[in-house]
Amino acid sequence: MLRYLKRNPSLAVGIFLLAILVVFIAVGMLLTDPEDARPLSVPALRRPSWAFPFGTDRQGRDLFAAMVVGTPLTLRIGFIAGILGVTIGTILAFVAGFYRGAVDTIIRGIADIGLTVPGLLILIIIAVSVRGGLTVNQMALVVASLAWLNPTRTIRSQVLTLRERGYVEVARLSGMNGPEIIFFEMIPNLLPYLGATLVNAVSAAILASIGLEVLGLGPLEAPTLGMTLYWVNFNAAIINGWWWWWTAPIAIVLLVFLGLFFMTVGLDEIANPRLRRSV
Amino acid sequence: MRLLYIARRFAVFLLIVWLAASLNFFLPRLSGQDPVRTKLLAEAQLGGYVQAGIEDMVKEYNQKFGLDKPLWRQYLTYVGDTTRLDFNYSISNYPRTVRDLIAEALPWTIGLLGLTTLFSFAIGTFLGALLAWPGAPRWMRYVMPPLWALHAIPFFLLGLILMYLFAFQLRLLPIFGGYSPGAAPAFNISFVLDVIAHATLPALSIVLVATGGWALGMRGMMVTTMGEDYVTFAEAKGLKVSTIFLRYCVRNAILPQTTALALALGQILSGAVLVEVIFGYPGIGALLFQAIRENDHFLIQGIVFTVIVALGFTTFILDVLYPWLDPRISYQRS
Amino acid sequence: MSGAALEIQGLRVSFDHPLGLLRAVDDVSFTLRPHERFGLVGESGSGKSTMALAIMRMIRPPGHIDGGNILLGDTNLATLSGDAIRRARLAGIALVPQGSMNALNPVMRVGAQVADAMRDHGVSVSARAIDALMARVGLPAGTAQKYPHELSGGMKQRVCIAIAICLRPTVIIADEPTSALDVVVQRQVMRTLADVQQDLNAAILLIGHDMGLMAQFVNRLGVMYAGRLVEIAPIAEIVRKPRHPYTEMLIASLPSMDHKDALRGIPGLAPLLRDLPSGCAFHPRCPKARDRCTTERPEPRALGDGVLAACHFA
Amino acid sequence: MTAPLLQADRVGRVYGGGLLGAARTVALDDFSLSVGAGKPSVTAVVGESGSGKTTLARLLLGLTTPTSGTVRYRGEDITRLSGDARLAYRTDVQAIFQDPYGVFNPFYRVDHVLTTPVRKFRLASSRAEARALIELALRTVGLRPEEILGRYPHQLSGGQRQRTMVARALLLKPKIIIADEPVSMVDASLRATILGSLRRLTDDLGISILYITHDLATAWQVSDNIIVMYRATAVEAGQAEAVVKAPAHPYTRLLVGSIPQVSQTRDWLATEPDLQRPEERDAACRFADRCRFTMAVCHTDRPPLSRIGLRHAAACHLHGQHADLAAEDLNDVLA
Repeated sequence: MLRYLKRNPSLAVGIFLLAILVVFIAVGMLLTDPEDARPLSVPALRRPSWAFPFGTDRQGRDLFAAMVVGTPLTLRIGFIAGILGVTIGTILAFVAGFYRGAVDTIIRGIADIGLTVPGLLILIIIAVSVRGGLTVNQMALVVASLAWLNPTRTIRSQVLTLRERGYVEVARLSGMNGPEIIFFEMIPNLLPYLGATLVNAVSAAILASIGLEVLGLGPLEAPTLGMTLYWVNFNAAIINGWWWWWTAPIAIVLLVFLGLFFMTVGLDEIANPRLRRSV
Repeated sequence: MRLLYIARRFAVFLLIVWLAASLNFFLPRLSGQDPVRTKLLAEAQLGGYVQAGIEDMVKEYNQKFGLDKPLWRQYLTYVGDTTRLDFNYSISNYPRTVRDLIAEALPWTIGLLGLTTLFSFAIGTFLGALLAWPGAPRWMRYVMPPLWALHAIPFFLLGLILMYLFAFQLRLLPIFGGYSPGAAPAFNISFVLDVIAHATLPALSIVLVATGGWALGMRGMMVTTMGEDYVTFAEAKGLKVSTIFLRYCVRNAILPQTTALALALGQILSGAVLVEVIFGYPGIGALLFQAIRENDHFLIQGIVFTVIVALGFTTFILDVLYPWLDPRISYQRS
Repeated sequence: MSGAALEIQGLRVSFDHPLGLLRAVDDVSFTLRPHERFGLVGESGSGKSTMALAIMRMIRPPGHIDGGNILLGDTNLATLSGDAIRRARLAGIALVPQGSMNALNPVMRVGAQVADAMRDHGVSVSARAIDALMARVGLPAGTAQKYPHELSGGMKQRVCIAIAICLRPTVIIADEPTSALDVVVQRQVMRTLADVQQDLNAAILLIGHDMGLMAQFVNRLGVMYAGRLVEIAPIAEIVRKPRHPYTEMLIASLPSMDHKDALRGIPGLAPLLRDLPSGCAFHPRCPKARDRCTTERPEPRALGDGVLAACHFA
Repeated sequence: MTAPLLQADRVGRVYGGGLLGAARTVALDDFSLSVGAGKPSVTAVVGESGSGKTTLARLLLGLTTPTSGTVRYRGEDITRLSGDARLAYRTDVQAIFQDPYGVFNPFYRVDHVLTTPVRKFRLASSRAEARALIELALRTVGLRPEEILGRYPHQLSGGQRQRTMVARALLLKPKIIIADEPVSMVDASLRATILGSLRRLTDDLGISILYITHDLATAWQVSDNIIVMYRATAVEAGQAEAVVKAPAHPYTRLLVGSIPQVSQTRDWLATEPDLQRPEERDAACRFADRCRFTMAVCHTDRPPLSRIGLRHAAACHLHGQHADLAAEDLNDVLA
């Protein structure tokens, strides 16, 4: 495995960054009491110190505890929505790309139109309509409702190219039916591509969820990364000079996105070796 | 054949308009009752000097979307109003209508978004093309990695960082708003400069992120194009390096890049909304944020509809221009 | 310089490969006389297409030219550098691409693809001149305004010929110009190539694998095997009495239309450049092979009547 | 008499022309042929690209559906076969494809393409028996199993891959093999060996072969009958000797004359130029725009198939005096 990573630096960097995140959360779980992430549990607006490594915010939350509790929540939203999105996307992509016909035109039409519409606005309309704000799991489902659009479109184009390959027709002549051809002949060749699409979907889902939260449409009581940034903006932390309030969430969000980005680039290189030639 | 292609693309645009109106109508009603009604009734009990106007609105709203009316009639009325751009009054800014508010905010967003997208697309595509070219200057190698890394982070995040560095610490640029408070909006030099100063940080946070994305996309396309037979033959024809680079490689690699632009508009806009929110930039995004905070459903639906239609129209224009870029398109079924 | 249109002296081209250096063209020499049609025949992997690219100085890494001279008239292309090579291409020596390649820029009218070639060589050209050029290669009026996807395979190949002759080069290299074209279209394209050669008084280097086509088109033929020229002779000699066993078997394996004999292929596998057989590379598949062939590599020997063969027992 | 094993019954296929108005191309037009009837034989279907020969192969293999007419296996429409009948159809009708590089899934070793049919058609009860079957098939096509099995596709030469595909077809002991341009992407030296092994399948194992090719020379060398296709229709058919040595249809003559031969006489280039009269492109006879003998009747009605010899037919008004041959009876002129 290590030898493999050496040949693919981007993937290695990506995994390394996410590993840092996991270590941070694990260590954090041990060191701090998750209850401190709730408002009014610690003195407000303290600068980072030994007692409060990331400082405290205006509502009396220990930002270190908030990050340790909040980050897994944001990641959970991203992974649930991402995995749901790619699973639905893959199924639709294969149904459309392999079986073609009317269903293909419909699915392709919906995906193409869906992608020209800004996702955040649709999510806003949904979130605003739900009484009393969303819980973390509801947020994941809301984001997942649009997360399947991009995977459907990209995986479908891959299925179309694979479908014309000679070995698919040979498989048909060897007695394999549709689903068997998809699982045993097509998917194995698509794995690196599916991996890249999944990481992309997770990254897009996290971005969407943070977007909603910064607009104040997230789970108000949960200290997720997005909600923390909402309170930063709400309390104009930057103008008031409370720099520690926003540096922690931004550093973690950067870590998440950079990690996922390098993983996508790495997986893309496996799926499309020609890209590696000139980097 | 070309007219048929344009007609088909326009049909897709009309579909998007209908879709936008339908989403605005059905999504809020998914959770059983009509949030707009509850908001209006709550507003009516508040009282206050705008009392009379709110009651008219409630009466008119019930008349159009009352419980006695069947859903499909309400839907038809709603789509009728929406396509005539009549989004009713803004609940939180009564008596101003949603249409006026949007009309005021839209130019700001078009200015910010239009310029930054075109700029980052042009620079990104150019950088990406150069980077894939073996003859590219050495220093290019070192410009790209930071742009790539920047591409991974959301616009507004970079916005926050830039705001802290340049506005708060160095006080080089204004920290908030579209123009200095108190400045009278007029087309004179000082006001324009003031606007540019305020728009610099939001624009920078979009351009620095988007450029890397376009560069990455273009480089991939160039790598594929440079392997094509017609590039090898162009070389055998003894064409100048610049001719091969521009008229054979870039000219072909730009096609999928333009399609990517059409598809990315939605995502760019979503990001720009958040940039406007954190910079208080008086565009559609900030207006939307204020509408969400005030739970002003008419304003929210008005903005969502307008933006979707505007993007749908932009995509339509790009689709219509595409055959001019790629002569093969108008002949095949796209 | 004996007034040869093109003279190749000891050309060597190799490719860096993880398993070591692959010598795709190994010390090849031949002369192309003015107004002559010289054929280069060989199977895939014999190095014939690499030859074409090497002569045009278009070998890209991981490939590189290790040695030898490429004399076009009195200029040595092997030592030319920078813009000089570019200017020599098309003006001095032109390439007609493979029939199966989409060698034309899909988003540019074909007429413009002739004009830009001439313009980049400092020759201004009028639309009328381009139409005349198109007519000369048998293309109907108005073709210049068309895009490649609007033309048939045969027509696209004629456009490439028009491009190749637009600067009246002294040598035209045609690398499998009719691959993937139907046999009827193939003859039309080859006749066009012959006609334009007449007008230009140019020499043609035809690279391919179809012995029948070679027999009907070229004046002299070189046979390539595993990167080396194993036989060079006037075509009549080769058809009458092939000297090298490989040439003989190559001719025998071509299905003839006259007599229905048992189809005779060449046993064994084409050699892999990374582990070439010792001595003569053809010995594992050669019916006349003796132990001398496995150790001593035969150098080309003159056998009279302009015939050269690299075989101990030719 | 019993229904033929595999039959194309007035089959037609049209591409495009959908509601979005794409260009409408007729790939195959009202074509009938029975394969595997009577003595095992090799029938070549020769034509330029776009003549419909590959479309015919894909229709007979059930890989594309006809827009008109039906393809029948033992008299039954193949699109309605199910269960055992479908399995029987698949075992009886097998194929060899053109591109030796595309037919192997790069993810698996070469064995996968051989073990799959054995598993799916339950050809062996144990692994050992399966292995033996596979090794026998490989040896039949002149390959040494230890050189092939366990390797990945990219480790084999084009010729080895193509012969492995022939072995794959043999595993199912088919009655018909449809070979679509099996040797066009293989070197000349190996072409003869593979074609020879195809011929032996018919002579030794009694398998009828439909040999789809653009190369009339290999068609003549290998097959008993030849059908010449031109723009989606059959213009000439019959016993190989007759079609090549005494071509009746002007297009077949043009085809025979265009093949460059290794011979002393060098007349190939000298023959008169091929005519092109685009304005006559949609005449009733599809060859009218390139034919030297175009008559008025060629523009108005479509030339019927007429029987010129015992086993030789052509669709051309030049032979109008001969008795007409209904499209479905194409087989009467084939061995």
